[in-house]
Amino acid sequence: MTATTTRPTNRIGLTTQDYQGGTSTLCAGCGHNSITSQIIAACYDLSLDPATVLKMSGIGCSSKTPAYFLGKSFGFNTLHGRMPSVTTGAMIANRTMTAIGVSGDGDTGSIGFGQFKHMMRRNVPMVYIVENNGVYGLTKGQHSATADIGQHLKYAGTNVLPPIDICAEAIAADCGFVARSFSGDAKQVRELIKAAMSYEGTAVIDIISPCVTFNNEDDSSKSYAYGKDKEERIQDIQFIQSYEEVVVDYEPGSEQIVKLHDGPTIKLRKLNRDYDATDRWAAIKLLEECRQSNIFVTGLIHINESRPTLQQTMSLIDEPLAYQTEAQLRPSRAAFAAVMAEF
Amino acid sequence: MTATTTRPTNRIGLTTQDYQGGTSTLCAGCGHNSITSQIIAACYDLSLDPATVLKMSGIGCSSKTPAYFLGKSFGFNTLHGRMPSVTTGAMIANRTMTAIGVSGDGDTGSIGFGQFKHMMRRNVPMVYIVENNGVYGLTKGQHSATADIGQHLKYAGTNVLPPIDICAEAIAADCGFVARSFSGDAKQVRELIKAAMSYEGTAVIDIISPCVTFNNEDDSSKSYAYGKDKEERIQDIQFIQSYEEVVVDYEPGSEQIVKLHDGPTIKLRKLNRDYDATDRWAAIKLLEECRQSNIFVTGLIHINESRPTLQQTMSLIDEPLAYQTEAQLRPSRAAFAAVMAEF
Amino acid sequence: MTSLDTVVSAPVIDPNPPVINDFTLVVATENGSGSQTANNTLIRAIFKMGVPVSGKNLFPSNISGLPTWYTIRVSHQGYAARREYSEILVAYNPRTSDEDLANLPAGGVCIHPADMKFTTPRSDVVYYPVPVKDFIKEIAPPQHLRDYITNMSYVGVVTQLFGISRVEIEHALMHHFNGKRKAVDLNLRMVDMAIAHTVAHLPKQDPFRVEPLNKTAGKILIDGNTAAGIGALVGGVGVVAWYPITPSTSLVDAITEYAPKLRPAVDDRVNYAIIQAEDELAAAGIIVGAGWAGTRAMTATSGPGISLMNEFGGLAHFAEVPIVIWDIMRMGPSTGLPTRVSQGDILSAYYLGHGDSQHICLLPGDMTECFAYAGTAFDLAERFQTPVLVLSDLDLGMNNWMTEPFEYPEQPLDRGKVLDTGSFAQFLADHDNKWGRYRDVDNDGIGYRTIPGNQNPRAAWLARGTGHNEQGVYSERNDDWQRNMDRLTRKLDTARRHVPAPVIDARPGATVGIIGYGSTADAITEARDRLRAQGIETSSMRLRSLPLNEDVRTFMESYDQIYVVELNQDSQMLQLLCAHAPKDAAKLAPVNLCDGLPLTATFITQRINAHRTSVKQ
Amino acid sequence: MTSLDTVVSAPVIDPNPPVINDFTLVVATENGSGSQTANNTLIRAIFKMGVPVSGKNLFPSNISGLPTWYTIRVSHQGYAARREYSEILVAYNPRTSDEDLANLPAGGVCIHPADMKFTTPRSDVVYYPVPVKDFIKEIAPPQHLRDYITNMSYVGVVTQLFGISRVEIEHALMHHFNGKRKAVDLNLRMVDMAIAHTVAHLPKQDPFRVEPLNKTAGKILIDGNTAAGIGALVGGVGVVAWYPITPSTSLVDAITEYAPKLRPAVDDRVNYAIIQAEDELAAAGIIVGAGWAGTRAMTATSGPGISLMNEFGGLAHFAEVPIVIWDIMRMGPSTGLPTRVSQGDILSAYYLGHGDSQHICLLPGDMTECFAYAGTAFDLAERFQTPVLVLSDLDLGMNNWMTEPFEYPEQPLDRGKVLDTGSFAQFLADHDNKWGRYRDVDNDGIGYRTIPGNQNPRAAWLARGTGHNEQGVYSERNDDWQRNMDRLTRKLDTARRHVPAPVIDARPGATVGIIGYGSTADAITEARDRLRAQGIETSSMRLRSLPLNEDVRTFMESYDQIYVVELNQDSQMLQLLCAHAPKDAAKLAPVNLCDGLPLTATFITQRINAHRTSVKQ
Ligand SMILES: Cc1ncc(C[n+]2csc(CCOP(=O)(O)OP(=O)(O)O)c2C)c(N)n1
Ligand SMILES: Cc1ncc(C[n+]2csc(CCOP(=O)(O)OP(=O)(O)O)c2C)c(N)n1
Ligand code: SF4
Ligand code: SF4
Ligand SMILES: [Mg+2]
Ligand SMILES: [Mg+2]
Repeated sequence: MTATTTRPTNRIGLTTQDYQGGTSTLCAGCGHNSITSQIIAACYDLSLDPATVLKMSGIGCSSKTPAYFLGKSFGFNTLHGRMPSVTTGAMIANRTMTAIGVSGDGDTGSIGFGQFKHMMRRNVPMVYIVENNGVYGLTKGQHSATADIGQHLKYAGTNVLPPIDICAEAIAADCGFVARSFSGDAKQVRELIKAAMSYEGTAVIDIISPCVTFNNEDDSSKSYAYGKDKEERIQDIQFIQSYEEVVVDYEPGSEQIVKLHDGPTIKLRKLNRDYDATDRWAAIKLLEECRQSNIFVTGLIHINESRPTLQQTMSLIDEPLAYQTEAQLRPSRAAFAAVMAEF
Repeated sequence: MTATTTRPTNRIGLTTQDYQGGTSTLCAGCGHNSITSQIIAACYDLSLDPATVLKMSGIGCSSKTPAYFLGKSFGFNTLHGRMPSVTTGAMIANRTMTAIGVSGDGDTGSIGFGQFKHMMRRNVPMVYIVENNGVYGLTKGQHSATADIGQHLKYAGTNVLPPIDICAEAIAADCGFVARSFSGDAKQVRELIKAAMSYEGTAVIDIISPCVTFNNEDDSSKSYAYGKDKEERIQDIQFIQSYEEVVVDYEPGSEQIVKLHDGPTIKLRKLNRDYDATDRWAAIKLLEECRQSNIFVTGLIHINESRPTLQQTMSLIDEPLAYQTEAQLRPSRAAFAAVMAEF
Repeated sequence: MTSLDTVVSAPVIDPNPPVINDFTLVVATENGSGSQTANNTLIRAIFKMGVPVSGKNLFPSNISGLPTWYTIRVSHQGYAARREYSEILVAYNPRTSDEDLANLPAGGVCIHPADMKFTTPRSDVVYYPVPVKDFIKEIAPPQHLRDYITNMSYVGVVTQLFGISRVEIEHALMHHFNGKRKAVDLNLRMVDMAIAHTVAHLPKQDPFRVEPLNKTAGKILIDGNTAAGIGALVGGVGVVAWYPITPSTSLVDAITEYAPKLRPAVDDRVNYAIIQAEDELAAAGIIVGAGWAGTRAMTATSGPGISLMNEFGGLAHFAEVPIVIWDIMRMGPSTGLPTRVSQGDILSAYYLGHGDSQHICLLPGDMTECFAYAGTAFDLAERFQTPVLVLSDLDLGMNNWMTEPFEYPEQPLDRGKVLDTGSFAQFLADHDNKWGRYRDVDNDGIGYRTIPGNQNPRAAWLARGTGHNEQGVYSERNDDWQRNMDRLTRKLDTARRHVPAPVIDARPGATVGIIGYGSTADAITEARDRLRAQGIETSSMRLRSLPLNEDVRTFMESYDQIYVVELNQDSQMLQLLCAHAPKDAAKLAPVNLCDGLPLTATFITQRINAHRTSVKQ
Repeated sequence: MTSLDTVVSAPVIDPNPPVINDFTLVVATENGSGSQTANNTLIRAIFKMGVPVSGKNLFPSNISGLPTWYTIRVSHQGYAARREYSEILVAYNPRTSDEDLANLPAGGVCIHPADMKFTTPRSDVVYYPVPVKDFIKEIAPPQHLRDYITNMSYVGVVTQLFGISRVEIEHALMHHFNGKRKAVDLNLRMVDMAIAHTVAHLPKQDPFRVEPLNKTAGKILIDGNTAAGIGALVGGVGVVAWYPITPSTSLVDAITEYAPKLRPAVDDRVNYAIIQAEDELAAAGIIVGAGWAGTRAMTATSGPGISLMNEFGGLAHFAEVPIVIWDIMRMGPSTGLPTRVSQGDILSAYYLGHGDSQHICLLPGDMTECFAYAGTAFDLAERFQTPVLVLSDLDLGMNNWMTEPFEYPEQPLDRGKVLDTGSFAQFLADHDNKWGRYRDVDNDGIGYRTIPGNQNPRAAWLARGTGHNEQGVYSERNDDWQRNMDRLTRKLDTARRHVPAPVIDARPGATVGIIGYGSTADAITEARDRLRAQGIETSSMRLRSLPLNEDVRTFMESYDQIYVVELNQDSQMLQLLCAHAPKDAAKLAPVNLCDGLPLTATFITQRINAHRTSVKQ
């Protein structure tokens, strides 16, 4: 009816539309919806082929979101707390895929805590986003393991237990890409996702993502008001793809450049702090400091590219195990006969 | 036949015999057996009434040991990795008991990791001993989550994953009593157990306890040779009971005194390091330093008495819930009628 | 709501004569829009008029914005089961209005916001448009109450159109808002505005009427989870450990809500513990620890949680630790439909754990049983030193049911064979100075139990899931193992005689039997009335527990054809009945549905009639 | 070993005439003392003499120092089942020597270290004392080999006394030590010293003899876990995720051991992954991920692991992901007896998960099936896009069995209905341009599956455990749910016709049927021979899979009385049979044992005879 307007396309000729999923059934205003948008934007920006992406999740409001992005990608909405193991299996079976997973603070910090830690220990290649609202959204407002001490909720009352710090736990587990962000900080979320998707091992992004229905009182550290008022970025982060022919100029001292394995670059412009994200010890200090003083820092907290990924430690072939043919999978008659002769 | 020799007795008139359990079925020379002896010795020294102690465990060679000490105490040899939750329930049901639990590195670091972390988060009052041999003993020699990178085992081959540090994880979880020891260091093990049993919340003791059958090669950080050669005590630790009428004299600067809630005292004589075990940040630093330089420090790594225990946060009555009578448990007719009238 | 339902073709309704106290009204809204207040107000007002009424909420598994249907069945006969169709539609959800309208029977009633558009309007339906927007403009409620107040408009229209008492509406609101007059008045303003509008502009064109009756006097309206929560408190619960999961969450919420009233704190300290665990494994572990240590310990969960509790279920069974697990069944397998009803966990619960284990299961079928079995479960768990599973479901647990008020229990708590320091000494004196945790002294399979804190130095034992002898000492001997297993079998047989017996309604001359359990009871009652009207007399047996007992065999012997009614795909109870009474197994025929909706009488009669026809051919 | 066994009273053995190739020898040692080498040497030597032999290891659940019994049954008839008693005892464990001696039948043989004291020596037994200490002093082996070499002394004595070939002993040692001459020689020195001693000082006083036969030619000795490990590699396994647990560990160990030989690395890279997970939940999750992504993925576990895999079992079932779970059954409930056999997980496995789910289960009964079903399980899992459980047990899995060597499979792998980028386009072309992950195009209940990496933009779908329609899209509609469940039921019915059929041995004139499965096969065969000798002809049906099919019903129709033989307390298979064939359910009688030991023929005949007597009365 109207004149056909040509939507902008990315390097592989896709429009943002090609990265959309189904309509969200989350509450209007839910932080998770913003993150969904940034996942879409990041994949578009990266010109990812949807056929190469796996969308993974556990169970929760947050874990529903893979239905709302990348409708042309395969995905698995698994069990509560079990996204790490399923993703581990999928990424062993087909190491050529890029996995992006969405979890919640309950999904990760409560029922899934063990799997979360062991996934990082194995360095399973995936982007692991925690949409952290300090509450169980889908079961209607219980405290989660990341709830502040003293957090008060309508039905669940006051939380008395200390919060788990997703980033500190990730660093303790030797995770090589640890970031924190705020769903209201669209640009940072997007750049972090792009960097994470270009990183080779497990990349954890803990994103404060307010639950407008159950935990958005101004005094909650997971509320919009808190995030907006209190966010302190460690750096301005910019992700630069390898094909971008820009000369990555930067000011030494005030900027840090991290080169990723296949060529892309993360450019970090330091803000208030003189912070080196490649220094694990600095990360530990920063997190402990912020814990003590209740500071909400965001940015790329730690990056380390030296750990081998799980597929590397397992010496897997480059091709997907899933695509091995019968000829490759079945032993030769000779080898079989040789084994039988052992008995 | 022989003249009756009178065995020495403790303050409540019991002999060490009264703290013994069944005969061990572990391998001769297993580190776990030494720890069993020190648990017996510690309970004897503390003059604990066996009727007030709960012995808890998961599954593994280590977890079998509660059958070998305190034969007059109640105990529960639970499921693999699930000692924390069962103990949580028992200690809620009867807060007057003192719980001592024995776990293995597999039991705690692999299958039980989530429960372990959440128990500490809740500050469930119990002594939680990890008999850490870097290997699955009972299933015959697989790598556990605390195995060194590069650890080589006869059947399981070479471990490629970074080890979990039980103490670092405990500190990350805000545990208020974190210690490390070596089963070959009998005195330290004993004093730490005594201190731990007198502590009000969760007390974690990570004890390197060599598995002579599957992981005692000299180059393993869990071997006797390694422990003997490499152990570096942070402090000399001495536990002093409240009834001991000694004036606890100490040299400030070189000694640190920690007063526990009900009166007993831990006296820590500093050795090479100027170390303050009450400083959480110092503990984090120490562990990270030792991790980086492969130093095997032992001693009381951290103590903090400010966190309320689970029963305190739950506002439980002082008496055991388990001993409430029908009159106390059943609502009054009036209260019941009032509730019914609401409908 | 969906095509399956429409296999029952909707009747054509005559505008005359009046249909009094016998119809169903469905309210279509979005969840999160606060319609619950409106619906509860309506149902309570009708109930207080003395008219039997029941409400069923069909809601989505998300937090807000998706379609929700609340069905109110008014029935002078007291039928509370779901029906396939509703005569009256409150079409307040534009996203489903077309489908909702299509599902109305001819002659049905459609109440809708005046600005709602229907794609294919029907001419055989009565419309009552409501100028909701105008009302809201006039009332101008605070923004955050807007949706709530909006919904009050249909309360007003329905009140006026069908003759619901305005006084009872006010009372219901007073009840709902705990007497907070300001809230009540704001809501009432909308109700009254809608009533006035109806009087002025919506002349009555349909036959449906509510008229005062005397059939609810003394009764209450309650949901099964609340009943169970109160029951647990009355039953002496000590420790509740749980992990949130629909539809069991409201059970624990009820305990949390009523504990301060029923078990008031003394000096701010309480003698119960409610602990949110990190997952269901931990929840199960906590109650195993607490049960072993001597409290009445329970959890509430649903399918996925049951799956995760297998290992602990087996441990509690084998170490003989009393625990109570409420499974508010929802539709599985897997995550399934979290907000839909099912009776699909019968086999999983009965056989919980690997190896050989069969558990005591209670099957509450009404509100009284939801309340009472909370205590019974503890009594049985402690008596038999074993897990007891209470298999309720989403329909019982989360919907409103009419019931006699609950009675204060006259029986003392049955704490089972527990020896404290004193009785332990006495026991030794009476038993040759011998005690062993697992000795079958009374030949009923049940040992004498001691709990931590017992001062007798011989009273202690080490609980374990590994093989053990009568003393509880580790043993790998095959005779110890077999003897222990035989004792556990004996214990189950003892339990068989102690668990709640089936409720049997044996009718003279009946050759057909109907077996059911749980939330299908009302549909079965209604179906039997209809079959009787058809000339088919039936006897019925409502199972109330597992293991099955001799009564069940006798019932099965007594009828030529037996229908087993259940809400699952695999006819799970039928399978258990076959194994229990092989001689009569061939008589059983399934009447089973697995679509997530509460059962209707029509489904039962259709299936039975179809089966009878097919057998005759 | 234990009193239960002694209900079968031991016969009195005559010293004459010779008993040739028909006796059992039990070696009593401590575990961790290296007796396995000695026992394997003996069994292999006998086997290579052409004499059918089988070995069963009864070992404790600890690492060293506890009693262990290894039984070697020599049987010219080829019977491989356990027997209640052994005629020959090698009493090398002082802690059990008294009890071991007491269990010998009169006329039995006791070989023991010369310095061993028996508390109540028996006069009706032949003793052969062995001066073990002297031998050791003379040989002076390195300390860490002391125990091993000590045990070789009984190998020598047994060799000489019963006429085992010294040459075959040497060959067996060569085999064991992979031809390492030094190790072989050290061991042989002890063997020869013991032989020489026997010749000189231990004159033969008993009737037992091994004589060469020709009944093992071409056969091999292997355990079921090794067979399964090799089978999995031959069957194209891609991902193995597991968590250590007895008795399944050796299955994964076998894969690890044989993978480099059967699937050699290329440039140090491999096309399979073996990953030790942090627990069974993770192991299950990993294979669900790997199966979904398109590999043949499996785990091996035992009871406690099965309990922990319930939730993932349900997810895989409902999201329709192919995975294979080996359950090497050990004695439960709970941690139970980790080193004792049972068939106690039939119900847990078949109904794995909450809600309605019934799974394909394979029941290997011999080594060939342990090998072959490893591949069959993958074929079925991929064909039916569902979990397949293989229920082996400790007896099959960890003991040595004689078998025909395995055959290289002639059938190609069945990867099921998988559409890759190319075939997906073709599928669309052939099917009106329509595809839905869960559409039942072929009316067999099985949809067409795509796996990640498929380039067609329409090929992707989101797997989930929640309700979904034919497109795989989330749906809460009751008709979508019921339709999906009906399709899953249809799929199970298709599977029923494809899973391995029961092996039926129908004998003319038989009125008695015997149903069994798994490791009890040998005991059943032997029992049937004995019953036949008694005049009772039986037909037998060995079940090899679930779900049960029409053949089973037919078999049940054909006999008046049917015994169901199984190693569990609750007659689990019998329960399933009742539900499967209600018409004939009443004919079934249990022959079930739950004591942790492999079944004996005597147990079966006694139970059947007792039942027949009781029925007659
Ligand atoms: C095994 C299991 N237990 C419990 C649940 C119920 N459940 C669904 S989502 C959820 C918590 C979700 O919280 P979170 O991960 O923080 O996600 P959010 O909804 O806040 O985004 C729970 C407990 C479940 N689905 N499965
Ligand atoms: C659910 C479950 N999985 C697996 C096992 C088998 N299992 C028994 S002990 C053990 C590991 C023990 O290792 P660790 O905790 O380090 O104790 P150790 O024997 O080394 O003292 C395993 C895997 C089990 N008992 N239960
Ligand atoms: S309940 Fe909270 S987390 Fe869930 S969708 Fe609504 S706002 Fe988001
Ligand atoms: S196997 Fe290792 S851990 Fe187990 S008892 Fe022996 S030495 Fe100890
Ligand atoms: Mg959350
Ligand atoms: Mg260990």
